[in-house]
Amino acid sequence: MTENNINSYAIEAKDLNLYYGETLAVRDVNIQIEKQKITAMIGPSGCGKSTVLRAFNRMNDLIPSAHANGSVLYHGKNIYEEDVDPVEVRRRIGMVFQKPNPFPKSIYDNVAWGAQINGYTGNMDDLVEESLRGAALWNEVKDNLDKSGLSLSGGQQQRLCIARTIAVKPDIILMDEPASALDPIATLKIEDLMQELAKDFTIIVVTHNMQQAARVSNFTAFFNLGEDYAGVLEEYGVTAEIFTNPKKKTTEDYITGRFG
Amino acid sequence: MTENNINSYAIEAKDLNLYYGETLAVRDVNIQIEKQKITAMIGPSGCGKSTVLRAFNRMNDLIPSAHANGSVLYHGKNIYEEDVDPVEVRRRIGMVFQKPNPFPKSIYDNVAWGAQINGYTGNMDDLVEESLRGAALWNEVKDNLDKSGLSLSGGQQQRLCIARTIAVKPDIILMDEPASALDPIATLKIEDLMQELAKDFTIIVVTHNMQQAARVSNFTAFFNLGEDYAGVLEEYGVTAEIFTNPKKKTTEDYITGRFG
Amino acid sequence: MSEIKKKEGFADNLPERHRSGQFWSNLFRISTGVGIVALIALLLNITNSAFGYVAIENRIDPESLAINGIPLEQLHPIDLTYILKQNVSAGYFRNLENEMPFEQRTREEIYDLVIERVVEPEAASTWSLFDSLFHKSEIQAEVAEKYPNADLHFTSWINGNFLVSPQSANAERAGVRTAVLGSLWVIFITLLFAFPLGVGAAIYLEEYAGDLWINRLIQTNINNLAGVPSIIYGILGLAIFVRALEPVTSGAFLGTMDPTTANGRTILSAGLTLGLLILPLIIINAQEAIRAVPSSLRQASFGLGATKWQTIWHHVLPNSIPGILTGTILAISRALGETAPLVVVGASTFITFDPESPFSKFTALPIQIYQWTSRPQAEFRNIAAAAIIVLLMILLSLNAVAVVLRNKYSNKL
Amino acid sequence: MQENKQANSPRVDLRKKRRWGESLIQASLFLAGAFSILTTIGIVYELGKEAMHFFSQVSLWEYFSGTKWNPQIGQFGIWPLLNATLMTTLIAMLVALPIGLSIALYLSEYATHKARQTLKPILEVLAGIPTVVYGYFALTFMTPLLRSIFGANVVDIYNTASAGLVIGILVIPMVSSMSEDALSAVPRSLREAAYGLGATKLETAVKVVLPAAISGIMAAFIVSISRAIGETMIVAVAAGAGSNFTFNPFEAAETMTGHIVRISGGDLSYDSIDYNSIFAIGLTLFFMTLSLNVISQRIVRRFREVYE
Amino acid sequence: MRKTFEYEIQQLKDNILTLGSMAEQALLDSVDALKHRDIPRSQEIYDNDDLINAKRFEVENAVMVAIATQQPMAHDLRLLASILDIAGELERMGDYAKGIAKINIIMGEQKLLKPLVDLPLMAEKTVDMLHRALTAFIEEDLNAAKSIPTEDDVVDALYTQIYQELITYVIADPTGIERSNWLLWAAHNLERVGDRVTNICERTVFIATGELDQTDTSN
Amino acid sequence: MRKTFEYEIQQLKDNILTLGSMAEQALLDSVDALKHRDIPRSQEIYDNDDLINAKRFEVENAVMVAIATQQPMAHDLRLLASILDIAGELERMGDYAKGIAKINIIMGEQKLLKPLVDLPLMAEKTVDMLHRALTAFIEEDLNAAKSIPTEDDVVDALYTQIYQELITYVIADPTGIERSNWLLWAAHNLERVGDRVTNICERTVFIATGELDQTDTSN
Ligand SMILES: Nc1ncnc2c1ncn2[C@@H]1O[C@H](COP(=O)(O)OP(=O)(O)OP(=O)(O)O)[C@@H](O)[C@H]1O
Ligand SMILES: Nc1ncnc2c1ncn2[C@@H]1O[C@H](COP(=O)(O)OP(=O)(O)OP(=O)(O)O)[C@@H](O)[C@H]1O
Ligand SMILES: [Mg+2]
Ligand SMILES: [Mg+2]
Ligand SMILES: O=P([O-])([O-])[O-]
Repeated sequence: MTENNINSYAIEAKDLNLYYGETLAVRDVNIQIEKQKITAMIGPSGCGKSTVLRAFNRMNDLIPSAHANGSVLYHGKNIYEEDVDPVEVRRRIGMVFQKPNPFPKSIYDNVAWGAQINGYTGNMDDLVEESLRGAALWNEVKDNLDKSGLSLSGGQQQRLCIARTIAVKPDIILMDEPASALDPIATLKIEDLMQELAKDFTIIVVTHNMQQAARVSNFTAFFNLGEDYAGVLEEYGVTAEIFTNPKKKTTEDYITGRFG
Repeated sequence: MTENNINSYAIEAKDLNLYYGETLAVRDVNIQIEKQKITAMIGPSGCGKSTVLRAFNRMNDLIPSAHANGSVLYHGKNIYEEDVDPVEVRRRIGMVFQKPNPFPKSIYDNVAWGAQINGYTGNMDDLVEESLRGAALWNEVKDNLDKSGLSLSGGQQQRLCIARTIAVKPDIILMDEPASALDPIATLKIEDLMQELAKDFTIIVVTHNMQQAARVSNFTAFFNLGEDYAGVLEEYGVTAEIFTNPKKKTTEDYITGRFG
Repeated sequence: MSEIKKKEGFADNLPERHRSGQFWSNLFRISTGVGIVALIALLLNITNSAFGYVAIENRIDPESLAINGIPLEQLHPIDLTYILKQNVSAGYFRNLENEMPFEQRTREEIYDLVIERVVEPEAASTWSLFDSLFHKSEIQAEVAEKYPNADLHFTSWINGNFLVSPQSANAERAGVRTAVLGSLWVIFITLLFAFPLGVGAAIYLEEYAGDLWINRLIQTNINNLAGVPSIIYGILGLAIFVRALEPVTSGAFLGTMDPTTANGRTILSAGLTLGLLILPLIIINAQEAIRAVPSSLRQASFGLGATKWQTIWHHVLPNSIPGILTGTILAISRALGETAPLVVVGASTFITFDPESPFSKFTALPIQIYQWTSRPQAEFRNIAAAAIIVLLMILLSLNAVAVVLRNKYSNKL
Repeated sequence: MQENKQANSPRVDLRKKRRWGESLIQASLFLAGAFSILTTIGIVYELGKEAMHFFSQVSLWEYFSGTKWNPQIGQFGIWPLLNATLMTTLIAMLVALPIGLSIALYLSEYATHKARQTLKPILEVLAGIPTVVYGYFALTFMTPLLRSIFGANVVDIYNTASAGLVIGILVIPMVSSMSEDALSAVPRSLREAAYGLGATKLETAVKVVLPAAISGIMAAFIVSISRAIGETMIVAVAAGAGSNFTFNPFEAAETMTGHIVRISGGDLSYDSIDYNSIFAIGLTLFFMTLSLNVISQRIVRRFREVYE
Repeated sequence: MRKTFEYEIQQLKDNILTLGSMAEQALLDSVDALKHRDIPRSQEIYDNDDLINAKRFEVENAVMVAIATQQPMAHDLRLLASILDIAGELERMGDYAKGIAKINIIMGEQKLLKPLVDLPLMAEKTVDMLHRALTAFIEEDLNAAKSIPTEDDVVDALYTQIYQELITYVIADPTGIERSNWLLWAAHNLERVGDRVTNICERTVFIATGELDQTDTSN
Repeated sequence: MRKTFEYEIQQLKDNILTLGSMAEQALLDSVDALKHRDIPRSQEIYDNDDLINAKRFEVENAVMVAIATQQPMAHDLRLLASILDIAGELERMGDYAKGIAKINIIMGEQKLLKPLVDLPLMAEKTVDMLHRALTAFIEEDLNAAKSIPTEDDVVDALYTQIYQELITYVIADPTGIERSNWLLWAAHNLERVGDRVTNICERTVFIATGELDQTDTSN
């Protein structure tokens, strides 16, 4: 019973407050992310979307001044508890970044590296192929696996980064504006890929592009700047609902571009 | 008669071929830009939009390998003729760039500088105020004219750059993805501003964002990569027409995101 | 995370990975410590030699020179002159008289002459700062035993006298005055030569040079010059400025040849040599500063109809000048510390008079240090250390200026 | 926009204006740039010319194969000098490369912002200290230290070990700061990528950041070697005078640079073979360092291409 | 913010009002022309329906352009979709007016079965409802939009009354069947206008609330 | 490329087909029930119209979501706008079927004025046209879409025939007027189905070409 309860969401934030030094960057986030769905986080610049996203796999730990208050439940465990190893968290909650950032290694090594350090015991060639297929890149690179990852185009690089992430078999993939550095065509490819991935992974994606959130996501979380300049989760719900009939005036104003 | 003919378009490219070194970047562009309208140039990455735009005020001269073939008629004169002074051309055909690039000077000096070096003889204070008003920035900065231009927000900086451009009173303003570095709200402000500006200036804007082209422009030029990887002007026409009922299949495929 | 099932297909290797991470991070820390320790050792080593006990033995006890019970320090100049006349050779006294009549000399001057020529104090032995601090009693015992006539003083080798005295064959009286002045003269020439040329070249390379073979050649050439050992510049300076251009560098072409020099081994030669040496540094630093000015700024300027020079003058230079100055200062501090090229160009090691023009013979601080270091007598090590402190102080203040500039710079763009 | 309407008038004058000032400025700037070529020509010409004199008296074969350098008796084999140079360089590199790289890794990957802010300037101070000071340090600290460790009868007062060690200390900041630059130039995003895959700090630093910066680091190494080879004052002060073909680091031996300084420091007469010999050595030195620098620049350029 | 879009929406609303008043005019005129058996006027109304069609097409096109170029969402999108719908309804009302005009033309020399009393009343009532419905739409007046459809009962009652009356006439004189049918037809058209006004009101509610709850308008 | 969107469009087309077959079934059934005076069946049809309405609403909603989330342009947009329109037309056809069902219910115990022959024929014809029109729409078959409307003449002819016949009946027996009107009404509803099929075909042409040239469908 409890088991079931614990596992009903992919990840869940409870009264999460995020700080940079003394400043409260995001206030009181409560959100439950559905499994194997795409959840988009939208909102004006600086409202803390990235901050919240990075709180989900303790990526904020890398910023010395950042700290969190409240809890982020993953498999029923608060990942901010003392005894949690952030390295362990990150191998289960992967991340894809705004700018494609392949390692300056071969395509093969890009994919294999993460699995390797994590002690992957299976057949590496198979894993690499499987991951590249999963990222819809296999056909384009299968004859050039030893070419540098940097020699690919932007869109291909981003898919390589996705392949690398799924190679360590995470539960959840966090994406921070994964297509904002790409042209429209490559963007659409990534969007299609995200939908494919959602069959196996839970995806949380931050995007500046409302239309993109509308296009790809199942759920949308709208963040906004509160009065005290701390970000707040303004509205959260099914994407179709949010974009055709949002509950809050601010959400409506934001998505129809009548803000500020 | 001829007189009239000469002035019927703001600028006009005839059989314009643009090269970088030996490579043909853009092939055979023929386009006539309407006066005091907004013309958008869209197309996939690398199809030569920026190259064409910069050919309109000989900004490409600054790239050593770049050269042009064919003609760009401005007031009936081919600006690529030997005896034409590119500095002179750029005074009349201003430019706004992708990343806001105010000078690290005061707001006032940012606006005044261009007029100054161009030998403006009128009242500088008036010009600065007029230009800032024209760029919808006056109210936000009028009490801080001696603050650095860099202290402004991204959107304000871009409007400052526009103010600086209109202060030298060009005929035409070229804009290369003027809002791509800005958040959605600032973007909408710039778009509104462009529409205001179109009352006085001819505006040519390159944008990656189809929706933006759709929103703001009166005319749309769709560029595409030809078979030989040189850009070509695929379709040019009234924006509403292009986006609801384009003539060419490629245009349709591009704007509906079915490319590649 | 016991609640979460182990990842399928992945070994549980985390604890081991964390362990090796810890090991290596400790190693990196220790290495950093070693670097710091080396610096501290170096500074302590110098301080150690710059202060400490000195056992001074006088040839003549100053007390024996007292006249009518008035101690030497309080004697009238006339008495002092008398003592001097009594104790030095007549020829030497005449020489002094010729240089400047004694009536015109100040009391201090004559007193110094007496101490130097008559009392002739000499360091019988010196001790380092550490010995002086921690083995005081042993030192005292040693002095009492070995140098019964000596006075034991705790001396700071770096002191007012040291700063204003010229070079001397006697370590206790030697100072860095001529060396400091020499260094300043040389640096002045260096700067005069290298700064405009360097900044000009940097502007040319960054703003004007197209992709032509000549410009590529210039650039590669400058990069290579920056890596040429300084001693090669010394050889070049020797061949060009000292020998080939001797008529110019010696000042002969102006007819104002310094009587003390008869060849091209002058401040001018040294300055120009160091100028050549730091020219590539200045160029490269200035290039970097100019390159740091975003090209968007240039585009903005051109887009408003500015000409090239207007763009450079109004935007590129104002925004890069702090960077250029920072780079120049760093280059200057490099030049200030350079020794080898000056040795090769022919710095004089023993100059007691102030340099007066670019055509004077010269010495410089690092030369002085080198020279004192290679003396066998222990007390020269002490004044070498003192000179090093002077040199480091100058460099440190230059660097401080550079840091201030750099901070201002990084705040701006 | 009254004026604007005017500008729209057909009488638009786009004709060129001659700007003499601009051309003049450009010409003088070009000359400033071209000046450095003169320097190189000067170096090659002067060194070459005098070296020619030298090689007209000493055969190239003798110069490059001889193991004795005794100008007084006409022995001009470069090996004793070259060997001493290589020995000091090797010792220096044994010290500087591991320590320098470790420092670089520590600073760029481990140190807190504050620690980096304090440590970097300290290391820069180390780099800014004139080499003659290091010479002093070698002579008055390192040598006594070595002697107290290995015994005064084993270690000469002047020896290559001491000079080499101190050269090592001298180039530590050079290695660490260039390497750190290379490491810091590795985009933050690459580190985040590694962490995002569940890498530990060490794995990120050594398996991702370091390989990504490897060419920059190689360049740093090579430049440091070149620097160590050309280093003069430390060896002049601490390594000893007089050529000595030995592989014992505790013995005195004169390096190429040390020899040049010693010879030219005296009052040498301009047409002696001694005088010419320093040009021959200089030329050798010049080409050695030049080739190292060229290699390192190649590497750096490739490195830049990846990240800029 | 989004000035162009706001402007475009304003334009569209204006066009809907224009289209609405064209339809209103056509309806009133067509009944009036029938009442006075003014065939040329009916012919004119008949011909002018093309203008209404054209206007509807224009509005539809503008909506398409607005959707294509402005990426509307939420309220804006509901508004545009509703405009599309309402323009269709108004055009259809124009058709009804055209139908009434056609009846008058077909009747030719034949007399009216009976003098028209209730039919003009019905026309006035429906046009009044239409007018208020459009105002409610423009102003997004939720209360009005909810209350107007209840008035449809009045229209329905009038229709039933006319129907019963005409049947009595035909039973009395079966040869009047054709002429009875014509009037019945006209009444029926007006009754349908009432239904469509209800549709417009539903759309208005939809725009404001996002809920489309359809009343039954079939017959 | 744009897999979701393609999928959504496919879904919408499927839904239109479903909606279409619901309407087709309702029309055929309603006439058949009338023919056989099967009142319970008519009641069922009458009640089931709600399902058609709901389906139409569902389609409309899905189109709105697609517009809001997929920013359609050009062909896609025309398709979506047309789906909006066609769904409306189909729902309206459902209303016609409901109307016919209602006639049967209202008739109650009364006999048919005459045995139904042409009316079922008419129903079959219109439903056949509708079916082909929807296929043409799904397949964007321009030729079919252009030719189907010409067949409306057949429907119109059938209608005229029924009309004339009924008038003869009424003149012969004026008390049959009410029963005549009912059948007339049913026929009229079917005739309107024909008109609406024409609309669907016009939309298909519009989707393919971007040109909406409206044939006159008023009556
Ligand atoms: N490293 C940091 N140190 C201090 N403050 C930070 C840091 N990163 C972000 N912030 C602040 O936290 C707030 C939220 O930033 P965050 O990057 O999460 O916003 P965002 O919604 O992702 O914005 P964007 O859309 O621009 O990416 C902002 O006010 C920002 O200035
Ligand atoms: N400075 C340059 N040197 C050489 N080739 C260039 C240069 N700038 C652009 N190109 C090439 O010319 C072509 C057109 O480039 P351009 O920047 O005009 O494209 P674009 O349509 O503006 O693309 P984007 O949307 O990415 O800005 C591309 O193939 C590009 O690689
Ligand atoms: Mg962000
Ligand atoms: Mg571009
Ligand atoms: O136009 P209608 O057939 O629904 O009245």
